[in-house]
Amino acid sequence: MSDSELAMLPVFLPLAGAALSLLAKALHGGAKARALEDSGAFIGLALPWAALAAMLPRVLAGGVSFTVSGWSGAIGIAQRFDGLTWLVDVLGLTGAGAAYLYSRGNGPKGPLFTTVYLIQASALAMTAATADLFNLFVCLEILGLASYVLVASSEKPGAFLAAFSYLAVSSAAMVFFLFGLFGFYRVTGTLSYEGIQAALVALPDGGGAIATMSTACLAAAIAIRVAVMPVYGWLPDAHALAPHAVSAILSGVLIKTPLFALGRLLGYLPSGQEAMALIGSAGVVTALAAVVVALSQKDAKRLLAYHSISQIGYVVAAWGLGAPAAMAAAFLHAFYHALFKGLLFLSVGTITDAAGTRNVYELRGAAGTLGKSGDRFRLVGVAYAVGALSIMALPPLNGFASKNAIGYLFKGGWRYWALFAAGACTVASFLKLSMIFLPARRGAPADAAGVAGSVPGLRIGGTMKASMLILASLCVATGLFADATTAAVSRLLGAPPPAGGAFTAANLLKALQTLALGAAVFGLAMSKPGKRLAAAIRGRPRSFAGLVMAFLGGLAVLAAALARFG
Amino acid sequence: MIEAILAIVVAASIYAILARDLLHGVIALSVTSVLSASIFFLASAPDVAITEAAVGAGLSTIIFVWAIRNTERTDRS
Amino acid sequence: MRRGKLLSAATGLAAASLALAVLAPVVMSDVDWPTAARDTIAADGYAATGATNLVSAIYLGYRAFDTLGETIVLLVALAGSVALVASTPGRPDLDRDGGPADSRGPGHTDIINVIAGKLAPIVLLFGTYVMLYGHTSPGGGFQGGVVLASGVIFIAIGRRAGGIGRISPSITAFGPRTLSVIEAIAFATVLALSFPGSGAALAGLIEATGASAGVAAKGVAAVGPIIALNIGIGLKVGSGVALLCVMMLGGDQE
Amino acid sequence: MIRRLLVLALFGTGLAGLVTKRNLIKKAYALAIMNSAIVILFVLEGAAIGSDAPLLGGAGKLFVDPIPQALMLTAIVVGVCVSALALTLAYRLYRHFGTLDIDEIKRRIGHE
Repeated sequence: MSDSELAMLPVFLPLAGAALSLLAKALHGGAKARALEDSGAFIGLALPWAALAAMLPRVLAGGVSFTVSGWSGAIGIAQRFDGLTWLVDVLGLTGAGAAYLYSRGNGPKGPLFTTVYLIQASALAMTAATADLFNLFVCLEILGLASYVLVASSEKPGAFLAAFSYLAVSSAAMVFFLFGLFGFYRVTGTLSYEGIQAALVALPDGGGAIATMSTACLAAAIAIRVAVMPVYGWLPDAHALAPHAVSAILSGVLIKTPLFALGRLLGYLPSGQEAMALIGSAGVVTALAAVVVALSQKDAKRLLAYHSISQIGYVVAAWGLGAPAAMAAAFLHAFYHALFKGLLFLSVGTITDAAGTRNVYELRGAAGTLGKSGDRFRLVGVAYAVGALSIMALPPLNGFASKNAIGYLFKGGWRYWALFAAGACTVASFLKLSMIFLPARRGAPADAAGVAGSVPGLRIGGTMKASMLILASLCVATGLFADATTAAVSRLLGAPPPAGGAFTAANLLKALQTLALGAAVFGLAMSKPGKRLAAAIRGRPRSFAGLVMAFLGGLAVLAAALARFG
Repeated sequence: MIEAILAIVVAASIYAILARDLLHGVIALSVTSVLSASIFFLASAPDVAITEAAVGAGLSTIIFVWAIRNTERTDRS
Repeated sequence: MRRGKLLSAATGLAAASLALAVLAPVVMSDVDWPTAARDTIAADGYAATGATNLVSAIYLGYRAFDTLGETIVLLVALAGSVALVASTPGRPDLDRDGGPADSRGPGHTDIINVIAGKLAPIVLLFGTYVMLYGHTSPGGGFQGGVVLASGVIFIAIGRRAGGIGRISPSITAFGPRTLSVIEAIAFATVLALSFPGSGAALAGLIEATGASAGVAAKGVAAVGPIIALNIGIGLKVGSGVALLCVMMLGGDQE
Repeated sequence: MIRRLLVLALFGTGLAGLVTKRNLIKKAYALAIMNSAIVILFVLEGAAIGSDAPLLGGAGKLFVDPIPQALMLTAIVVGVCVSALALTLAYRLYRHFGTLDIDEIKRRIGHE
């Protein structure tokens, strides 16, 4: 098998799995259908690992560039399989595999879900490798449509609206994407990143206003998928109301792959650096603003969803610097976030299902609830603890390493302090969420909500525990061996090996400071005025028109800023 | 010629957005699809024309009509 | 009320002007449209793909990977829509009070249904033609598939008029179940044909069998993958769209 | 020139409709209109460099650019997929809430 065929396997294997699963759907049940669906899932989610392993030596040797099926480069679809592609594929497969395992226990089930899920896994690999503008459009549309269907599969009315809003705003954005594509095609006559770059360099004005505005259109349209401020508004509902396994993959993987695809694209465009820097600054603001909103939430999963926005803000902030070392830090945090946020969504989702309520202020005695639902060793509770400690960036877990690596990039600037404050608020927010493990209040109405006796029939099965166990051990392992992981990622991205280790005295001291400040913020948030403020933040008006206007405003600001630079 | 058809397309689209009766809106939309198809034909794009006719005027009209039949016909907002 | 209207109009105007401010430089510029890609395809497209329809040469040759993606988008959207509608709690039996054919009262219905039933084979034949000849004339798998789907719908409508007896039984076998099996197999075919190298392998195969049969199959061999893709896409799209429409007409209970 | 302005007007109509109309089906109309604007733009601009449809056969033909046409085939299909999914979602929302008004639905979800 040639390099280019091997490089396409992470895309085609999940599709082959999806085809099997589709056949299983056509058979309408039965043992044969079940076997087909299972083998489809195995082919789609397990076999790509073998392809990635086989690609590793080629990636380390500098990666491969090719056009699909070897068509001429001018018109064919260019692909690039390098260290970044490889890493993003690893991120996608880890998140997708673990979440799928969980779905076998706690839904959604059925061959249609498996089909769409595998298609999404395939589209993630496509997005990671593409180096062609129109192909990127197709990838994003597949990712989008699969997400709308998966979000809606929870059958909650709110999820339908969330899926509709997400669909409408991102489809509108994709039309802008096509306008951007139109701009580049008309100036350069090609769609491959390299071709566009070469043609723009040859032009006297580097493409002029068309290139600038087109860059803005492309970047803004992809930024919606990443949910960076100000275009984050669709995310909380979609991620909070989706089935837990889908929330895990949406938050863990789906908001990151487009970001790295955007990074690859902007690397080829004349005003790409400026666009990345601007989006990176927006990321810092996102990290801080979203965590404040998260702190005010009462719905456990919505709280986690806002944390996803906040954490992607960290990733975007580092990504915006553009240098390989910054990209390595961004990827590390993206990867670790996929692990611990996946873990959090799955564990908190399990607990809220078992308890029958999602209200953080009411749910108490979570450990007892877990015991009643068949989790004798409170594995789900342990999993939650690992996830929460990771996102709070406490040693020796992985979040500690990646947040410090990002903080190191911004040493001394306003961004450093903004991210530090965001870290403290994260601690506060998870202290608040952890209150669900407090013993049940005596005689409180929470008892009636199911904590004491009437547990709705959720059985915590083996696959659910296994998926959480995998994610939790990965969190611990990547945390303990943080320096080795960082070195490996840096090597794959062509970054110089980082100077110091993760576990320095300064970093440990910083973690203590964050913890202390976070506890103080937690105290404030749980006070009477704090709760009133939280209710005010929760109840702020949000409308669909606002969503679109935020996108247009962001687009206009980006365009204006780029025009000033250019 | 193309300009004139395009102008009708724009007018029909505005009507589709503004019409209180959603069914009238769908009819206006399928008119825009047929007219777009003729624009594509005039612009030497027969493939796009056929697709637009089959998909825009055919398939999507069916789906829109189905949706309106199963919800409500008037835009009350 | 009035103020709400005014506010809404202002929002719409603001949205449109923000967008147009960004898009105007892109759309209104007078840069000449590039010709290099067109010239390349006009010169090499036929030799490389065997298709005289250059749009097909791109759509199913040079950029067939995009077309695979498009097929997937369609698969997800249609399957997702069908699942969403089918899982509606307390859905009324649309077979009785829905469906376009029943809306004009009993008298008309019968005639329209019968005509639809009789037309079905012709529509299916036309769809097949559009599907098969995409490499030389406008059209192709996708457009043919949509026409095929309407043929299947005509059958469904015709069947309503009086059951299986009125059209050939072999065609009326297109129930939702058969359609899903066709859809799955066609999708697998499109997938297999899209994998890098499989097109060349197929062309080689056609050439080899042609040579062993003593026929010079050079032209057929080159265009073979495109025709095969057109058939696969046509069946995939046709069955997928037909499934959605059959379901919308309320025929998913069988 | 006039064509381009008309395309922009078409796009603006769709976008304004998407923002201002609260009816879910109207929003689907708006998305369809926006999509058709970009399709028309690509095809018309790509036709500027030739006069013949990109079908080989016969000599001395000056073809239009076939690439935008191939791309737009995909864009049209994606557009109808988006419409289909949007409408089924609207249908499910209507079945549950009895209205197609997005603000009203949002308000009711907030109360649940």
